[in-house]
Amino acid sequence: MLDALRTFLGMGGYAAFVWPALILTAVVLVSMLVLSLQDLRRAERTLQGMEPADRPRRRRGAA
Amino acid sequence: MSTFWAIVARDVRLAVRGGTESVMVLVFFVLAAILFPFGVGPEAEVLRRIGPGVIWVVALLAAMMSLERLFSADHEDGTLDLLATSPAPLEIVFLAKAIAHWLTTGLPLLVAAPVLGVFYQLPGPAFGVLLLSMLLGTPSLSLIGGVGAALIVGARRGGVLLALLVLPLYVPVLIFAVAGVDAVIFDAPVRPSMMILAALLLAAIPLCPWAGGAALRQALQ
Amino acid sequence: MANLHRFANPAQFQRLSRALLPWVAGITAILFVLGLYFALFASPPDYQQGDTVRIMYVHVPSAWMSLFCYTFLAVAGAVGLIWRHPLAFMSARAAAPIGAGFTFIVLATGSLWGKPMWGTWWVWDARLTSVLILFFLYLGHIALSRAFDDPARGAKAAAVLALVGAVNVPIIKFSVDWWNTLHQPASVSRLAGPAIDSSMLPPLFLMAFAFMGYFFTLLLIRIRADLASRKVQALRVAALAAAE
Amino acid sequence: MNGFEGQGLACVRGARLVFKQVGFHVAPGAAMLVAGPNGAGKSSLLRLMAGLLQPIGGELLWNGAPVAQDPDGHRRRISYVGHLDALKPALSVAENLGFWARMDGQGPEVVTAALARLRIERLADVPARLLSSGQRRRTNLARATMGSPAIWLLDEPTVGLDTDGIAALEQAMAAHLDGGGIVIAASHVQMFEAGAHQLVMEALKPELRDDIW
Repeated sequence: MLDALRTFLGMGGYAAFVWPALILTAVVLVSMLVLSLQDLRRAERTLQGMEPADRPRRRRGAA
Repeated sequence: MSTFWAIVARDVRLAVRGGTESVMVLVFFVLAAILFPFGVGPEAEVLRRIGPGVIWVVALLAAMMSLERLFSADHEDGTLDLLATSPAPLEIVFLAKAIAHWLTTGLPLLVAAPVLGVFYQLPGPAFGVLLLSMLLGTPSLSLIGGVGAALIVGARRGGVLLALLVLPLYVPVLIFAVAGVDAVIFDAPVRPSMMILAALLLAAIPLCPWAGGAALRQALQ
Repeated sequence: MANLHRFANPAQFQRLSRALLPWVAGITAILFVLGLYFALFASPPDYQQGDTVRIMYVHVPSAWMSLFCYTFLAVAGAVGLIWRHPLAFMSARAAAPIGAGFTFIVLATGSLWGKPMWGTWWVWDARLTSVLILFFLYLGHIALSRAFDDPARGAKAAAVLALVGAVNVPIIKFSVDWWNTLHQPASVSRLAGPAIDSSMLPPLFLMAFAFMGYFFTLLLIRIRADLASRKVQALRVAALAAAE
Repeated sequence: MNGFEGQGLACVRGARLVFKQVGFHVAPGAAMLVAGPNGAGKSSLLRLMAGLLQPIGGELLWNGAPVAQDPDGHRRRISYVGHLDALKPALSVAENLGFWARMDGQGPEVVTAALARLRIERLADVPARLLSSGQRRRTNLARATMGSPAIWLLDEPTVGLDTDGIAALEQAMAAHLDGGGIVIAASHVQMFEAGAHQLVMEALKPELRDDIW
């Protein structure tokens, strides 16, 4: 089982290029996703804090 | 059409009376071009090999340098509002400003190009094609660059932004212009690249005013 | 002229996106799992390029996506300019960074693919060079849309730029191809993609659809975030006015 | 109805609703003062009338016909004076006005008449950079009176003018009205005699709309 894993990771000798390419793609995609989700959560939490607008004193202060 | 020539005449008069603008562009063009031999060495065959490319890249940067104020100056003193309410549509106003920019910036580059041709040891026939490529190419630089100038009206730090917007769009003009001059140096056919360069100009003449007019309309809001 | 009642209804979009998002995200996740399984385990290495072909399963779909995103940008910008539709502008502003991300992936994986094949990190191949210029078109679009104090003004200027860019992309591609054949050094063979035989198609298309799903998931998230932050601004302005 | 008319006009600038449901009608030979507090959208309304801004709602009519259908014709018909004076410092007053005259395809005689109308003939050869703000204002007003535009759109025309300047402006406006022209001015100064038509705009609560761009 171990050597099957090792051959797989070896990528026919090109491990030094295949894995960085895949990892880099994952890093770019995941970081864009995480950043966007953070923006969304921050904006919507601020929004909940402000709505309904007619009771401003309940506002927990803008971000 | 009197509007068109009125704008061109006024801009040229302003440039002449303002004086320094087109002279500075010309000085930058020559100065930047003569820096390269200090970098790559003075060997004739090296200079001849990179000559057309360097001359054209520097010409392109020089033409772009004076574009930032093309519409921003008029926007700031209220002239753009009046130009927008003048009888001629914004597209004609844009075309006139772009042609005026070419006359005051593009054309002077043609005067200096042969001097640089000498610095770069270009062979005899290359001078004619270099001038032809600049004659066909620099108007496109003014038209495409004019769209960039119209887009950055009212933007923060317009200068740097203009370069980022316009340089990628300059690539086709650069490729075909230099291809023509290289062709004559390496006895390859010159006609194809010059024809395409002319085609790019013919495409730019209607398309750039259309885009530039739309961009200026946004600036008036 | 768009008159008052024909406005886009952001609240309606909020409800729509809230319902749609989990489905789109779910489908994307499934596609990714399937795609990676096929790409890494179930398909054989290429007889010529060995396992480096697995880079292609990421490189080629992101190249398709970089072009798709720019087309999306141009269409959204055109719709925004013609019908003054705020959601069109917001989707363009949301799509630009995603497109830039994909274009960056194309360049990075392209160079990682080129190194084992040609021994250099960058090959001035016609396609890679065109993608490099496309990357700067994206940066120009993003920079222009953020260069104005008023986001609406930035979005409209960027929309015009996207249209100009869309007209120029084929011209740039054509001129770079011409330039490439002109300066074709004999040694570097064209970066021809490997002969795509049938076993490579499933992972390729699965990954392409996974990327497409990812694009729409992120688009919905970013538009909702944009809408929410603009609503916060609107409420702040209203609160200021009420306080006067 | 002939003359210049606006129905249910709404204007958005930078996603901010500036005004809505604004209507007016000015018959040929009549004048209208646009009044209202700061931020009520007086300047925006004038820019909208000049065709610099597109209304988000409602429409403008000239002699009953929608203006949007004939933008070139409308531009020929209006003459706009904004807050800025659009003078190139390097050019003299006569050269500045000469440029705008040529823009309408007219000759230098129109320039001399305009300078006389605003009583600034002596400034003709003075470079614009040497002018005071009042003189710049009068030069800009002189430009607006050139040619035969039917509608004058003047945004705060009296700002910076001395009494002689205001007298010259009133005389020019009176002549224009007698000739069947229309004058619409945004100002805090009661420029026209008491009976003149007035449009008072009220400042909308600043409202950032996220459904209009």
